[in-house]
Amino acid sequence: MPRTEIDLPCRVERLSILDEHGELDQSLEPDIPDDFLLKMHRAMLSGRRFDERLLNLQRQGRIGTFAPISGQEAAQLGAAVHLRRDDWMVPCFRESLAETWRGKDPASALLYFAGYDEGGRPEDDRNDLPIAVPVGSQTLHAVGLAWGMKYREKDSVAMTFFGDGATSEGDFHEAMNFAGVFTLPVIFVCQNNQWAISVPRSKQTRSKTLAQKAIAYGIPGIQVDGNDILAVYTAVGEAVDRARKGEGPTLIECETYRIMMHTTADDPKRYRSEDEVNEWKKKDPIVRYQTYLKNKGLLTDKDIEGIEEEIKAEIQTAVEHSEKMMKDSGDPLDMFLHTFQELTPALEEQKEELSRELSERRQEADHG
Amino acid sequence: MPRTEIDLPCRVERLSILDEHGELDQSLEPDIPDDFLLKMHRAMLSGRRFDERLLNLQRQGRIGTFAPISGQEAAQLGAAVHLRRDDWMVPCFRESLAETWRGKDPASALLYFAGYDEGGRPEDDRNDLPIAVPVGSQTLHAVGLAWGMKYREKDSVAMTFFGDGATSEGDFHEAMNFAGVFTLPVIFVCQNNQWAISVPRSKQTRSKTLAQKAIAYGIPGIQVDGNDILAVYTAVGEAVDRARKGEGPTLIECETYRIMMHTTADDPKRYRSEDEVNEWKKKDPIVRYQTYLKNKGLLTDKDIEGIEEEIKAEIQTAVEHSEKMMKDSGDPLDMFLHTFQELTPALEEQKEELSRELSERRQEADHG
Amino acid sequence: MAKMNMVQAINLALHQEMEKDDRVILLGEDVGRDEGVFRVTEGLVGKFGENRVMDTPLAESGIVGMSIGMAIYGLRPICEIQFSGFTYENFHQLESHAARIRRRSQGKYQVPMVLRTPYGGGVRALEHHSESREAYWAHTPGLKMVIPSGPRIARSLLISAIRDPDPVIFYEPKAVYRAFREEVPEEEETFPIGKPRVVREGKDLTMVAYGAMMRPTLEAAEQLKESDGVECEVIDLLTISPLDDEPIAESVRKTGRAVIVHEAPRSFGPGAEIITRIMEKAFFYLEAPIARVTGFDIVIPLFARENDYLPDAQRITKAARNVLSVK
Amino acid sequence: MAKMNMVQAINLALHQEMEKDDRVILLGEDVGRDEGVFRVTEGLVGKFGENRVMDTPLAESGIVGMSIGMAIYGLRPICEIQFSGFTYENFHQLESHAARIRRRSQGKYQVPMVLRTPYGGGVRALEHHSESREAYWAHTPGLKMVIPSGPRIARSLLISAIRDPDPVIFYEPKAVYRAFREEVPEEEETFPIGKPRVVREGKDLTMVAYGAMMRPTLEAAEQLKESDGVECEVIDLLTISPLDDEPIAESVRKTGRAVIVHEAPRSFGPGAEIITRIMEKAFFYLEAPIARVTGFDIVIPLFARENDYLPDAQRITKAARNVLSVK
Ligand SMILES: Cc1ncc(C[n+]2csc(CCOP(=O)(O)OP(=O)(O)O)c2C)c(N)n1
Ligand SMILES: Cc1ncc(C[n+]2csc(CCOP(=O)(O)OP(=O)(O)O)c2C)c(N)n1
Ligand SMILES: [Mg+2]
Ligand SMILES: [Mg+2]
Repeated sequence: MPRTEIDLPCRVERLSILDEHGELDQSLEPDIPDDFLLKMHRAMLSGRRFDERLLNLQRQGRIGTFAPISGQEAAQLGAAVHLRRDDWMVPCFRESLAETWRGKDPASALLYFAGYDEGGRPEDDRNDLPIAVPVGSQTLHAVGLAWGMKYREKDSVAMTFFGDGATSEGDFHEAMNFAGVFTLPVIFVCQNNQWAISVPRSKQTRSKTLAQKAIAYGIPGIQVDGNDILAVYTAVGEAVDRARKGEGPTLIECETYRIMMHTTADDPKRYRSEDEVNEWKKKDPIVRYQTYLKNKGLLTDKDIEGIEEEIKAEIQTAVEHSEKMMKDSGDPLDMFLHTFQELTPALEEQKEELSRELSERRQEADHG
Repeated sequence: MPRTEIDLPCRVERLSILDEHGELDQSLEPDIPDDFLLKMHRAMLSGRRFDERLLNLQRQGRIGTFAPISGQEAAQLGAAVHLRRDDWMVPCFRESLAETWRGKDPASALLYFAGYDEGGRPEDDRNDLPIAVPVGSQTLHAVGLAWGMKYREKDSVAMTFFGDGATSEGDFHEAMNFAGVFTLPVIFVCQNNQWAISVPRSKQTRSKTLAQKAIAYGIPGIQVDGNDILAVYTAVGEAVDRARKGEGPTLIECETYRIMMHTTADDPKRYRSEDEVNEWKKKDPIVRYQTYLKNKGLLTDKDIEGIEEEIKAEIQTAVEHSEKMMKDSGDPLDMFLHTFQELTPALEEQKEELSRELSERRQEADHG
Repeated sequence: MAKMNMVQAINLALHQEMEKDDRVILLGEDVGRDEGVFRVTEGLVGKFGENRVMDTPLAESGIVGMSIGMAIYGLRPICEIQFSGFTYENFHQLESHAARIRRRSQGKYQVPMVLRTPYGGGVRALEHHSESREAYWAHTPGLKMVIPSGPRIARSLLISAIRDPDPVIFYEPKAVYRAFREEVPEEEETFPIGKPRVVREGKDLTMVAYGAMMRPTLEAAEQLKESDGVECEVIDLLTISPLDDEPIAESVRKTGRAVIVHEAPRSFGPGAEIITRIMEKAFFYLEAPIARVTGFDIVIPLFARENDYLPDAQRITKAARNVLSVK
Repeated sequence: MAKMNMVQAINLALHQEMEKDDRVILLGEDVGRDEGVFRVTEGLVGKFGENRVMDTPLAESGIVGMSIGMAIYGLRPICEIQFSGFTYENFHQLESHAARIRRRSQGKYQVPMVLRTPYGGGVRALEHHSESREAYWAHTPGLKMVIPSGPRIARSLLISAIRDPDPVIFYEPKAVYRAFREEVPEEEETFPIGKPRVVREGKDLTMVAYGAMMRPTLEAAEQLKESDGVECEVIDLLTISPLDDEPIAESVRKTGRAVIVHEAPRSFGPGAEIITRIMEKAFFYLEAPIARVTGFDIVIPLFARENDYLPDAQRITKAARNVLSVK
């Protein structure tokens, strides 16, 4: 058979259950308890509002820059909800909603955005890794964690989040390949929000989808409507089940959209049109989910108002709490903590040096 | 269409024209002039013999370590023969045959293996890059060269060689992706010789083929019988034609086998069976090609004897020439050449320092 | 002459070199349509098109490895790595290839590329956006490491870097980007790679600094003059490597005392080499140990604390007084 | 006690720690079936299985990034990078993560991993197989940089490195691997990370070296004793970073003179930091400038010339005589 097609498992599907008009494909509707459906709704809404509040705190100069998640609520929450306590979440830097869902204290997140290293500490009762800024690099840590789970014969999983741009980094390639070779329980959740700062998805790679990159590693890949939380929930759920059963990693491409700026330092008007943004706003993940919940008779506009009020109050409390935390933390000398488990001789000297200087400055301040 | 298969161009073919018994698929036989067929035969044979001579020079301690190509003659020659003078070849470290074909002086290659930097200089009338040792890293240089060709509106191509192991490196991923995104004339020739030192292809990646990795980048990929020079010639020829027409890159996986050790520092018996090696020896690329040429009435055993004699003499001349070159080169102070175009003040001082020391040593040697 | 900040001055150099020489190509993340996250490449894609100002996929090794190939082909690529904290993704391409191709090819090929990247603290940024690790490149044979301190010299040095036949790592002090303006002449100016310059003359103490540390250093010099009547000689290193130690040694032979300032971590940092060179070339003139005013041997903290980490005029002044107090 | 070369001694440490602690996992290229290209992992996959001795795909960033995840999970990964010349592929994983996870997580997580890799010249190898760039890691806050000089200390230091709660870069001098044998006791020995040791006492001159440079340095010390009656104090650094300068300063306070030896390139190399620390802590005891005997500021040449590049006893002796000649 001299010139023959090699038969490859290269079927890549796209999954969509709840379309942008809130139309449901009943045959595919996942079986989720009502209270959990509502819990997810509340979380999505709260993620959106937290973004809005962060933005105005930043504009007031009360915090530094941050990466908004608005528009990506379904794509990250629909994945994160599958994680158990013994699972590990390995985020990049645009998962504040998923992190809060996992138990991250919003006040602590605010502390971090305000420039306090203390805010970077993951909560004690969760396994999650802190924010990873170098794009793509964290995916390999998920692989190492997953290797540990397999070695210890646990049925837990490592779920890592990354963007469309991250798929261009060598580390993403090495992580996918290692996860495949060692058949590890890693869930690769790609938040394809169409943009890597100013670089559109089409310029990031020539491939039609990001999901098909799974074929290069001989592992399953699927594309889902990332603004459809039911689709994300279903696809990630299947991947997590396979992983727990020892069947290895999956790549899930969630097609979604970053509604706001990349970070507060960015001005999206420079590179994308209002029309494009408006087209995507019509596909808003929260609106369509609310329609779904209303159609199911689980939610009314009145309920929503109530929830909005509660969320507002919660955020206000978090902001106030974070400001208290800022007062209590921030001792400059604490910068010497945590470089190594113990201070080295040189660090002892340097800490002493800074402490002397600070007290001198304090004295000068007093006597001047 | 809620759960639908995405239609992807993911057809990956395998091409084989001249099988291991020398059986030809006439329908696919490439149209190659007789004298060129013979020229290729001579080159393959000469590559094999050069390896054997290098090995015994190394065993005698007359040169250092090197990476044998035996078994991969068809896989690298069938690709390299498509290159024009204005094209660029970007090798890794196992392309001595392709390099010689491109005009590299075997004596200069010997000089390099003997530890003289002078031997690393590519011939003046060829564009090829020197050997690149860091696995996979050179593929990106081919991308940059190809970008230059496109920018200068040339119809030349950059052909880069790498192994099966190299496909695991992040740089390979980034090179394939860049070549795809910018539609560059890069020919990615993978010498899948089944082993990365002691790591078998099966442990390198979970994917069934290496060719299918092209799908991740939306570019064509094909697998060929790498011990069948007619198949390699045909597949690479098609890729080169597409590249010259501005249709972008191609990945060609040549399935071949490293018959000898990884380098002379390696002992393959530690990790692979004699049986496996013998199975592959039956698929020898030279033997089957000789059968083909004999069947075409282009070659007789007598011719082969003659060619073997000539090659022997040529190699002998190269060895002798290289020994002369070693005498003429190797001035220690030349180590300071070529770090920068000009010597820096510090390097001036250091060169002076070494030169003083060397002359002192010479004097001591004389007076002692 | 127009008054420009460093962003504008670098931008001017890019415009002028690209007009002069069609071998000059820009590439990097967000350098085109977005005109760079700091707007350093403003107006360039509009003027020269996507073929000369290239938005690349998100992959630093790819950007640098591709630039190496372009440079070998005969072009003059200028790649931007968005922050110096992400140049480690392409470390191997610089160390194993950019720095070695000339030597490996025995002079047949060269890699005349420039890697531009913002470095240093002081802009309230996220983790990995405030590093100062120039010593990595300075210790790498085959690379040149350049750091300008102000708009005008940035423009001249960048032009020289673009025309340099060897790879140049060009660290841009992001804290200086918009900090102040200088007269920058329209007509071309260059400044030789590999030469420091004396920016203030004095007989009592030698201060060596570069990049964003020049301003606090000059402030300290001024303060010492005013309050202590001490005359500091201040040297702006400009090229970290190859290091030209002669002007430094010459100054110390005169002053007998020195303070070295950098925001990079102290241990195994640039200051150690400068001090060692002084010791090698002016040992017998030294009247006191040379002081280092530097970042600490820790990762620079997030911005709530970064000002306690970064050297400032007060810290430099104190160090200078200590050095001067040695009798 | 058995006489062992460094390969055997390191192998012994690996066997013993893996037996003691099932958190210890080996991974890297060719460390399993092939038992390492230098046979350092001999017998391990046979004894502990592929689950604890892992042949990985060919990807250094993958190996290190995965090790980081394993370490965070609570394991004690020991990854091998086949040659230190290929650790630049994983530079970002070390700088941006291994060195920072403890700090980023504010002490919640730690990265107790060891990166083993052969470094240095002298074995007639190919390009990229003879580098000595320990300064890169020494300048990186959050990493520990260790280099043993002989079989017995290699074994003790490796055990300490494996048990260290922080990431340790463990450079193995490949020129020493099979160069000589020492008595290595079967029963466990450790040696504290962060402590140099005085291997020869003397009052006239302090010599500081480490790794493969210890033998020529000791040779030189011996020669200086025999031919010049000079008594050199020789310090084996062992841990490059965090650098404990006290024993060095103490020695120089006694001798007033010092020579630093390393095969790494000179400029911005480890010697500069050592010299600077001496200047900071023993300036007033110095009777002569401190000398550096080092590799040159170029890529180490291929093996026909490498012996002219690498410091040897003769070069060290000459430098010492120069330092001693200063009256
Ligand atoms: C290695 C690295 N290179 C560059 C950057 C600067 N940077 C931060 S986010 C970003 C774009 C990321 O795009 P994507 O992966 O799609 O994630 P998104 O921001 O869209 O969520 C870039 C270039 C970085 N943080 N890390
Ligand atoms: C970045 C890097 N890592 C490790 C090595 C050591 N090394 C040299 S060749 C090789 C195996 C290469 O395998 P493959 O890519 O299949 O090429 P082959 O040797 O089989 O031709 C390894 C691990 C290297 N040269 N570069
Ligand atoms: Mg994105
Ligand atoms: Mg191979």
